[in-house]
Amino acid sequence: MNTMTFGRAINSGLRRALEHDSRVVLIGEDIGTLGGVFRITDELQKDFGGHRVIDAPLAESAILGTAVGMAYRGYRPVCEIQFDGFIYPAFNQIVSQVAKLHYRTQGRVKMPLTIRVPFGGGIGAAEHHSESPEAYFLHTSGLRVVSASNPQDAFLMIQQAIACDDPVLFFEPKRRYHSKGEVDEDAGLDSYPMEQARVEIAGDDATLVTYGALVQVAREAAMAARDDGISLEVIDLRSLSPIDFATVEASVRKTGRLVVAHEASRTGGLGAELAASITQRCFYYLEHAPERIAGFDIPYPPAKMEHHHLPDLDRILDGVDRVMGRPNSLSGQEGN
Amino acid sequence: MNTMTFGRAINSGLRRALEHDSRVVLIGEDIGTLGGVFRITDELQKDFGGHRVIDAPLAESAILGTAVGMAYRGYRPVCEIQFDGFIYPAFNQIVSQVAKLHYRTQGRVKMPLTIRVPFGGGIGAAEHHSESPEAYFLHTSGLRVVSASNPQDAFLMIQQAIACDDPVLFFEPKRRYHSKGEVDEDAGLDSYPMEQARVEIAGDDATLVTYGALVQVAREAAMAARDDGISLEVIDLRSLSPIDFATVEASVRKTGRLVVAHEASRTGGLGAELAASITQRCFYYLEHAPERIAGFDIPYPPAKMEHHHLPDLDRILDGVDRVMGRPNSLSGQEGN
Amino acid sequence: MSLHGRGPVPDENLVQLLRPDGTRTDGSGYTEWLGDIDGAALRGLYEDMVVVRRIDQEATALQRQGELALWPPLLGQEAAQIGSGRALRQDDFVFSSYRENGVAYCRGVGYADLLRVWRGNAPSGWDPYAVNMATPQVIIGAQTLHATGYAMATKFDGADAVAVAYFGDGATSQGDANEAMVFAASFQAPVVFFCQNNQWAISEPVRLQAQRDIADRAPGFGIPSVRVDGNDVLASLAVTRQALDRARGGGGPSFIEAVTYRMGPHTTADDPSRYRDPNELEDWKSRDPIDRLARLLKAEGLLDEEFASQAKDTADRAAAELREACVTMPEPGELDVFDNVYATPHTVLAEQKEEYRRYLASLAAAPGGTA
Amino acid sequence: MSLHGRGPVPDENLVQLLRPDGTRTDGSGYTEWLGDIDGAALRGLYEDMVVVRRIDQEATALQRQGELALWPPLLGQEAAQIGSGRALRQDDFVFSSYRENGVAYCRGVGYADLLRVWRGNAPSGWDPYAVNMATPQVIIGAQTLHATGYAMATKFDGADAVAVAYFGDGATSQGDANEAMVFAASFQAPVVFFCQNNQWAISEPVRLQAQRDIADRAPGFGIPSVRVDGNDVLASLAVTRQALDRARGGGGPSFIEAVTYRMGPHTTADDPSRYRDPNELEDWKSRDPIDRLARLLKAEGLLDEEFASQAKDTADRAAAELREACVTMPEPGELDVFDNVYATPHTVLAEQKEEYRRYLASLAAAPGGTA
Ligand SMILES: Cc1ncc(C[n+]2csc(CCOP(=O)(O)OP(=O)(O)O)c2C)c(N)n1
Ligand SMILES: Cc1ncc(C[n+]2csc(CCOP(=O)(O)OP(=O)(O)O)c2C)c(N)n1
Ligand SMILES: [Mg+2]
Ligand SMILES: [Mg+2]
Repeated sequence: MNTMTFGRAINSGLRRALEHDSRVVLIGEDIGTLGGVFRITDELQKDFGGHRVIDAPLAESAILGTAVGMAYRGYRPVCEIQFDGFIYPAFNQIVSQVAKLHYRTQGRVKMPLTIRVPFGGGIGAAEHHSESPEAYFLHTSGLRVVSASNPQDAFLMIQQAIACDDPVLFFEPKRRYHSKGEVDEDAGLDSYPMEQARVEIAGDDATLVTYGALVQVAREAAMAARDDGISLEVIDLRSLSPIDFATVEASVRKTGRLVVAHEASRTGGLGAELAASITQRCFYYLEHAPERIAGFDIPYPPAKMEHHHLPDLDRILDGVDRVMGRPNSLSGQEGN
Repeated sequence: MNTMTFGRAINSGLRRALEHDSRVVLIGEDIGTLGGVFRITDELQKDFGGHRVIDAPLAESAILGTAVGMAYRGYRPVCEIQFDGFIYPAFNQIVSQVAKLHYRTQGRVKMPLTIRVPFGGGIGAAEHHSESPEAYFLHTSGLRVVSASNPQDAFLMIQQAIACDDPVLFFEPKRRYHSKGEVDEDAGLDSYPMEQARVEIAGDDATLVTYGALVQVAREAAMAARDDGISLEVIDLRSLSPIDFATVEASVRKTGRLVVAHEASRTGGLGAELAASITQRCFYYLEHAPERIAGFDIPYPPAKMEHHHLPDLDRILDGVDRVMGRPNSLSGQEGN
Repeated sequence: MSLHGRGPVPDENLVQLLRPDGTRTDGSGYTEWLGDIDGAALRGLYEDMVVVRRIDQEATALQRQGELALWPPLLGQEAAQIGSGRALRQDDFVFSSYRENGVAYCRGVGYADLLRVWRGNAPSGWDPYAVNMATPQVIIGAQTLHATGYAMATKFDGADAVAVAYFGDGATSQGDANEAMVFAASFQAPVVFFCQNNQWAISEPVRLQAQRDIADRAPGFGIPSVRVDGNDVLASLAVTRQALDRARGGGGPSFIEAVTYRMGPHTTADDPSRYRDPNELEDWKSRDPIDRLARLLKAEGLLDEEFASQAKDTADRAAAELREACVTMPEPGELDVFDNVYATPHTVLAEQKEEYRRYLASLAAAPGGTA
Repeated sequence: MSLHGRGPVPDENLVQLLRPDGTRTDGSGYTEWLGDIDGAALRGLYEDMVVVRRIDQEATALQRQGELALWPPLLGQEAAQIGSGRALRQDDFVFSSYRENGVAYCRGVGYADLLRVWRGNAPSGWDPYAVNMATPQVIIGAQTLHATGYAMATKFDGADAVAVAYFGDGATSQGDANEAMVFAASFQAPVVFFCQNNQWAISEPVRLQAQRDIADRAPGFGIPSVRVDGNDVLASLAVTRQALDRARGGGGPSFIEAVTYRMGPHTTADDPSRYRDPNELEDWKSRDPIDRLARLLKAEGLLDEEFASQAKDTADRAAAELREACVTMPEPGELDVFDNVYATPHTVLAEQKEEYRRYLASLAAAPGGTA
């Protein structure tokens, strides 16, 4: 066990993947000499060379498109998108090529690409640097989408994503890059499957599901709720596509109540899918309609306003109050 | 009243818009001399000139990006995307520019763009020619998304979209281009708001919501269900963003049951949003969990297999049986 | 108001080894690439062109008869495709658009495989690794990046194979095609960009996409380019060989503009009479790529009646096989839509498949059920 | 293995009117564009550069002090920005990236407006129509298309205003920047592409993006281009005037590569010592754009102590105003996030706003509530 930051854990996972398989190549903007704007690829070019860790010209469509070509030749490219908001120039290659080539070629051509995307807000950044575009990709058949919430998962899941024969969007909650945690670097890739959700905290009264940066907030919410006499079960979804419904279902059958939280805008976000699916799967167990605590249906706001957009502890607790039928912001009398 | 095809109705609506406002310009691939691959812009270049109806070089990002520039100068561009699957090269301009510019500029720059997208399957087309990408756009704040299902709506809604000061994605169900209907060309733009859903058929037992090409199938389903003793209320959503929840809510409060159908893949589709929102809004009225009848989570399949992907009459009726608690494909004994 | 410039001129600055009248030019340095092209080889090229034209016509007919959903004819582009296609080595890898059925023929793609996707029976036709050619790309320009990435990987491997990207004049307007040149130049990737400028992108003339010769674009990216008479099979062969050789030798990417003409519609769904002056087609008929080589063969005594009828027979046999392969193609199974979406098991999709299986079963069991 | 080529060479083929030592060149035909640039005008350009450098430094300091979230310094690029910015007519319209604060200064953007977005107080700083300049574009390359579309519309209007797109060397790799050239050429749009090649795109040297001079790219699209010494304010002014004049006269688009150097970090969040040889910076210091003009002014007796201290005072005053504007900027309101998402009422968003208002109210009402 080593204590390391989330960012360092990804770095270490990438290093393992580069060591383990000579077909793994990293490609992205500023990932070489600089080691990435977040230093996630720090030292990797120095140690593995410029053709394993490739500084690409400034063009995301080409980063993905050339990665597709490399995959055709048996490589396992790991593309870095510098910030969430810069993935859109590559959308065409991702949706029409990366996601579809295995299907198109009837399984003959594999697309074991990993697309690393630092995502989410809360860091006071400029426009396009705080987005949560995961819903676009979980609606895209042929892709897998995951997000780690802690260093141990980050270390393993990045390796699992790279080892996976399907394309994987790997969403990194950038505001957790500096969070520290214990990492067992000897843990095997099969120690916990990438597609499996994890019950972070067991509880009985309501199920709180989230992923990425909000997992930590959800844990805090569980503590706060406990003080209030509510026993929350917190689930880190980890895999957003496919969603591990079995784990969420089991929880909701027990608690009868679901709150799902994410930073992405509410309409058409992952919360919609989770709420709809769980309602369908557990209708007769539900004591209350699932509640979604999400970013609003607005472009990501400027730094000084982002706390009015991002779900935080209080907003999540308000959602818990709603599903518990306790006084909440929408029930009864207003404050002033 | 004139009888005309769906395609002709859009053509007529575009003509009106071109006549009515000299700032309206059409831009797209093959829309000039050819009149578009579906002839939707037939004769318009001849009648309005090459600078009102512009054949663009083959580059969707540029079509949208130059339209943004034109909007900066006060124009109201109407961009044609030749087929649904070709909108992705323009995704970056749509999501990061078109959708955000009004917000970014604090309302100083308007983006009254209309983006016409022939969408959906059922025409035996090649890859990328049958997609239903609407969910990507309804998750994108700053955009409006609509879809007409009949010639009268097409005629009015295209004009409303062009007249709207917000950017509008206008999804045209391409397999209905040749369907005929009555069109009152004297109807005013305010005769039925673009954002309002329409109860197509009133009913009491279950609410069936859809849009675009499936509205016709939904009407057929209502007939078939009636023969079976089920009274279906059919709602044509028309506006996918914002969704007219008031209309759907009123219906579900009455029927207690919701089926939503669309061609797009199920996971993360509009059905998820509708099911989640209606569950939240009408939980205590619901007799059954909302059911989604949607395309599967697969890339759009080849022509000879598309009928195994597209929701059709029987699949919709099976969904109705499910919410009605009647024997259905998932209940009890299998066929063989 | 005239919106557009004059556009490039088809006839200028062309590498041409064979004139439209079938006489040879001095070759301006390119004949050295054709040292091995003897009479038999010339006949081979002729037969190739005759066969792919015949296949193309048969496929068009199959579409008209309802056996294919769509077909993108290559009529008029035989020389560009056979000339370049025959220049390739087996271990080179082709990334093409939808129109390169002549190239596919050179790669050894079978007839059923050629039609599978256009009949709507499968999402694509063949195993790319069996013939070293990706299946057709419909998204304009996308494959130029795939070829570039493949070439980069080839270079990582230290192999001397070359990736070849085929695309049209219209594709040059797409960001992807330009980014491909940036990456190819930056990484000195062994890739050949082969642009068939057939003068049209559906209804749009090339002057909408380019104000100068398309070949003039590449040098600005640091990529040497050549403009070749794409209706001249010998010139197409020679320039492609030169570009491949440069790439193999570590000389990096090349760009070829093959000036040719789409004599047919864009696809069988298109009606060019709506936008194209019929005289233009007549003009280009005089530059027909097959007639041109036939004239040379005749002049050199290589096109006797025996060979002519042999070529025709081969073509007719190919057409018959193509038709047979088409009409006897097995139909897809009812659960095939779920296959190969993922390479590894996917819980949600597996559930959907199972539900659909049960649904089909319930339909079949229902009174009057048919599934 | 060397992955990349040699890349372009900064010093070659430059239009230069002022040498680094402050002496004038013969101007190779460009001096005709500067007929009106007398002593007062030279002093004006000098003062502009001094002021924008001072503003830039103050903004950097404000960021270091926590008053700004981020700042993208223009240090070293003053001549390119002032030279081109002062060439513009009021009714021309600028579409820039995030680094063109010198151009914004020329357009008359106020200090608070310059900082608003970098302080995180608003999604952008100013009213584009008040100064005929769009607010900064962060998505690399996107604005090149906006400029092109604006120019097309200008042409539809029959106006003789010109759109100018500012972007960096890195941006030339993006599809959008290349598509912009295709469209600009095809529609002969009155747009000037002004590329500041400051040698770096964050940590990536220009040789990763381009194997030849960036200016060499445009002619292949049919767009005339010029490579100018971007640290020479006179040359930058002259070539921009020429390009604007061409566009106004119906001559279509032009491309300018201004060769300059980003002397500071990419942004205040960047640490160039990780990737850049310090000697390179030293080299470029000798080509400093302000020193260069100062030498000319001195030689021509225009930089006496009075004017020097006047320029310094103006700059200091600007810096003080900038700081004042920064620290006194009103904070956004708690429901402002919902404003201007749409131009017309939106039911779902209105509902979310109302819910959030109630939520804030409930927080405030709660024991210990603060909102
Ligand atoms: C991204 C994208 N946009 C639009 C289309 C529709 N489309 C199919 S072929 C074509 C014209 C292509 O012209 P060109 O590149 O010259 O190739 P050609 O068909 O002449 O061989 C167009 C616009 C497409 N397939 N992909
Ligand atoms: C589409 C996109 N990809 C990546 C980025 C991240 N990024 C911001 S600035 C920059 C470098 C830009 O370099 P250049 O165009 O030379 O402009 P400069 O910063 O030197 O002025 C990058 C990669 C971005 N903003 N947008
Ligand atoms: Mg063409
Ligand atoms: Mg730069």
